[in-house]
Amino acid sequence: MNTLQICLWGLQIGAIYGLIALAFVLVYKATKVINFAQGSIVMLTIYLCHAVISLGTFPIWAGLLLSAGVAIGLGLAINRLFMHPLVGQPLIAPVMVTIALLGLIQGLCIMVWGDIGGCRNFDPLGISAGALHIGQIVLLKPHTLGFIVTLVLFGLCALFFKYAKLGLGMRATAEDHQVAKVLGVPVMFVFAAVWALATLISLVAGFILGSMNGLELGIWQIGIKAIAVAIIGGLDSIPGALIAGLMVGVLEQLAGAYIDPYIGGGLMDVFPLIIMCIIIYFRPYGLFGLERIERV
Amino acid sequence: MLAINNIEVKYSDIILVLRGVSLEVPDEEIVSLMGNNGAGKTTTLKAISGMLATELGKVTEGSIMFNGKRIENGDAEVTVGLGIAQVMEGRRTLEHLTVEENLRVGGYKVSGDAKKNLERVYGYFPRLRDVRNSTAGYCSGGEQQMLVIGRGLMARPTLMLLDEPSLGLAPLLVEEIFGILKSINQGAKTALLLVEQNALAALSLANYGYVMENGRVVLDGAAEKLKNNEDIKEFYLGLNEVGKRKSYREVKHYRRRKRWLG
Amino acid sequence: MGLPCGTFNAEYREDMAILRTRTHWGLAIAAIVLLFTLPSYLSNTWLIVANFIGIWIVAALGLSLLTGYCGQISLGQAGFMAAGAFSCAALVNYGGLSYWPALIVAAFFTGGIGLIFGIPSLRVKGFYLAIITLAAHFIILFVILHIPALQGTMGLNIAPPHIGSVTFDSHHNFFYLIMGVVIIMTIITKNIVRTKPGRAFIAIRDNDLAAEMMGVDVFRYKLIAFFICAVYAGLAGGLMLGYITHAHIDEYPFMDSVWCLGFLIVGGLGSVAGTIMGVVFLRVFSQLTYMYLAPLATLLMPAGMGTAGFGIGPFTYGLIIILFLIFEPRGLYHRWEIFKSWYRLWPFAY
Amino acid sequence: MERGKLLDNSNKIKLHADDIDLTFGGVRALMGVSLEIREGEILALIGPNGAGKTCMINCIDGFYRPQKGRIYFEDKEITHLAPHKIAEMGISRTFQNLALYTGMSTLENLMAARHAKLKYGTLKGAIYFGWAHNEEIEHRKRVEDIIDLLDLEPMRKKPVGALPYGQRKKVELGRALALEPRLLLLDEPMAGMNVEEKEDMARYILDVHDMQGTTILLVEHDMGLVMDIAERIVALDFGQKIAEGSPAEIKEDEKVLAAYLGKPKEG
Repeated sequence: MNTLQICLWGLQIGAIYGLIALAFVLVYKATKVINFAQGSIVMLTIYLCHAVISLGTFPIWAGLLLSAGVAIGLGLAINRLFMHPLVGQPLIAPVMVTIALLGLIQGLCIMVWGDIGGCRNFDPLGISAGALHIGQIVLLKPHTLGFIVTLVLFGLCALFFKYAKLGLGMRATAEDHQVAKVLGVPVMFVFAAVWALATLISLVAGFILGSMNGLELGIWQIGIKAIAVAIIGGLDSIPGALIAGLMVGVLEQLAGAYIDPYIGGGLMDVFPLIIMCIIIYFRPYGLFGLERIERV
Repeated sequence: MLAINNIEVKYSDIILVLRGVSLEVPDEEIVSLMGNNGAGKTTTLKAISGMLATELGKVTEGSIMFNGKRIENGDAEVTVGLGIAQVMEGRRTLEHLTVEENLRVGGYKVSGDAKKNLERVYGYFPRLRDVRNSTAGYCSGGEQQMLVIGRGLMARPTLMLLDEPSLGLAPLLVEEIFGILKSINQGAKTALLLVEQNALAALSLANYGYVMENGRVVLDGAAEKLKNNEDIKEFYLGLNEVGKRKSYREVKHYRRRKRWLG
Repeated sequence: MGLPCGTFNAEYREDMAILRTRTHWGLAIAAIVLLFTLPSYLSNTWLIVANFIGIWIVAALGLSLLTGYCGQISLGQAGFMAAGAFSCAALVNYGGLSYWPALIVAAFFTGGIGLIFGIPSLRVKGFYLAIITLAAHFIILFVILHIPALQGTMGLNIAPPHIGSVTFDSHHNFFYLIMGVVIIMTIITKNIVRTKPGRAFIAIRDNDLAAEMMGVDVFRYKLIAFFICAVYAGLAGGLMLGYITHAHIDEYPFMDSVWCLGFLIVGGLGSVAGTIMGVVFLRVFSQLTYMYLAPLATLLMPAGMGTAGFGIGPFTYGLIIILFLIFEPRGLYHRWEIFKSWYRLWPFAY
Repeated sequence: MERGKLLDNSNKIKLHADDIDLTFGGVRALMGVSLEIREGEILALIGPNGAGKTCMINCIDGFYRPQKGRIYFEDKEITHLAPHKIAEMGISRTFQNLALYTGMSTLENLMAARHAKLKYGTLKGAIYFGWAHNEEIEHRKRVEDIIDLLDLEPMRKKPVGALPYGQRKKVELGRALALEPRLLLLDEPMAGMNVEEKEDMARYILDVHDMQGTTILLVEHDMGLVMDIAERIVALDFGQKIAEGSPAEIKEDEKVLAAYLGKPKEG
């Protein structure tokens, strides 16, 4: 394998990390809640999508649309059931809730879809096995699709935040809850919208992950990497999430290709975390994050 | 237009901040609210705008009427829609948004032509037009103050609550901003409730003034009258005549011991 | 803290004691007697549950010092336990030490690892730090997996520990060992909490800037908290090794780190008694879930679908923690305090 | 103790801040401010909101690092020391917006402030019996003295999070005193208090000053109070020193009047 090929794959994988990190960053920016359950939410949305599609009596696009609706409903439900009751509590409470949600959702998935060691096929678009050959370089179809979708979604996000009224409201909320409220931005509605958007993005990411490798109950672990990516990017920076995602993807693939053979494999799983630890030590607010001034 | 009737405000159900405050803001007038740190001026404004809830505060007694509607313990988002805009203390711009985006957020509740609304604000603050595309956080203090006032104006309020607009600004800038406030009051027919430490500046602008201390209104009157009132000086500088008040040095030790025994 | 009616302290010495009245002493002794006769009432199943409770109490007490008292959220306690278990096993297998010295050395070795992951606390705060500890969990497991001597996926075995002719190879014997350790560690924790380091921890938790300006070397005490937390985890890991005579990374999944934090939430952050209550409550609950709820859930699931029996555990755990966070964020300990304050005034409950 | 005794060292310099410049967040908070606090005096620092009073205190106790200038405490430079080192040297403070350890009781708050004075380490604390126990009792006695001085007995074991505002302010003063400071920085100790509480607080401050000879730097908005209890006053405006002198002099100072009342406009 040549380095260019590895880098391209890294970019494609990294785009998915970036996409999940985007969901994570959106929630963090608007609500200041670090969503540890992000990985679990990706897993749940995609299992739900699988369940919806498996009903199988309607065309694929309807299935996807329905799953999107389910995902949005999930986001709204999380916000209403678990986040809303904690308004006014110290920040640690909702964050702890997301940590507990991580387990709860996993448990739920195991209960409903668990079959030990099993991996379900998931390929509603029929692209899992496909590959594009460009000269020497081989690009797998789901990965390529994921890359493109990610770029499109980031682009849409950028437009949404720049021009849409709700987008502007979200940015205002992200900056300062009090100011946003005093200017008439419906902060609680923004919270709900952000969760819905995050679960929707989770669904897209999960859909691509599923098309890559099928469904299995370890998918949630990608959330850990996404958190690392979000932190590297600076937690409150949307472009940071994308850049950090791509960067981590490439570095991880390179590490997998060139270091793993010497140490017996598995480095790819922790490499983003190691990068994160190093970066966070030297730049506590990530690569693109905003430093805050402390006052007494 | 605005009538506060004997309100009491508590934070977290225990800390009593306002103990029976009453004040009035008539249509199209400028009213100034003065007093020391911690006197309860900002809390009064928050009680009006409905921002108390974000700090676990609550109006527990009394009422706040705005154009005949009770608005105490209301939701800030709704209050804005009624036509009350609060400009918070400390030039709280949305730092990473541009000046124009800041203004657009200010007009969140207003439907209709945003362009025209923006132009109107730029009319009052020509300086903001020049920096419309720069990031708000990098603007100078004076521009930021203009920005937050302009942002409040975007909601097309009939009553603006201004919290210490002169804080930390150089005297010349204060004069400029107060000049603009005057023209807003006259041009847009907006009533202003102005919280200020800078008493003389505030009184030169306002028609009427209230002085607060320890969560109460202790003095009020027409601006002209207050300006010449010796008490104002005392509130701000403790320049009272000797012998009028007991010195803090003379408070005897037994004063507290007495309480201890009793 | 109050005392029963009519009891007063005449000296600071009395005022500062944990057990202040004869009733307190009586209750404490009775509790210990009850604890040590427990094995004769418990079935084997529940004895195993009790032993795991003991091990987790040790780990949770450490986490309580770091998270509950010092305010540094850690999501890596199970990782540190793994480090303790494997280093202890390695010391026994390759270092020629017997179990007991190995246990002590391993605990302090784990403390050292904790220090390494505590260093970022100099610059990183709050949830950022929590995420570093989360990374710590995975990095530790990764390292363990890649040290050939630790046998990777196979794991390491040791012989059951013994003192003289007593071998701790039965649930029954091990119960006494674990409870002995739990009592010692509880007393040590209580002592740390009520003295200088404990107050420094709370000061850092409640207001780190003020603490720094009131003379607490914040970074140093954060490191001490990380060290102590990891020592407890190492000890718990070593005990786990002694109990199941086997060290394997599958024994220390990431979710256990999460549940360890859950013990604190359910019990009440920043309380030693609460920590113990949290562990007992959740572990007993999970056993009951496993015994009664799981078969029920399996029965209710449509045939051929899912593995309700396996999923119900984490599901209910997560649910309980969330319910506590929403409805009783101060945890079981707070309930206990309310109960106690009612008792204290009896019969003059006005 | 009579005040006369303290006047002997009144020209000895306790703390000397020289030409302090502080910039943060793009704002020049302090511009070349120099300050001398004399041994055993009560010096008040006044000025309108945002004048840089709290910034000055933050510079002295090491929380902010001034970009320029040096600070000497008892002839030793402390400009670049860590805050906890400065606290150990004998400077303690109260905070404008209460910064108590809300999870601890009043007693524990005060004991926590004795941190630097307690000699035993973590291990001895963990064992407790013996060394730590005796030291705790000894220091408990000192803390009880402060509790007695400030009338904190009724709330000794109440968590401070549950105390009313005025009491918390008092506990904070107690915590600062528990450090046995030789220089006490008080940042608006009477903000938001009623007259009764202010009188009590003034009494406490004067008592501490008289009984222990503690040098005090006081930032306070209530001018009447400042004029009464301060021996010297320094006025700041826009990060610059605009006046310095006795209360009587400050009362008459044009610049101070202008800073507070604003320039009266014609008409």
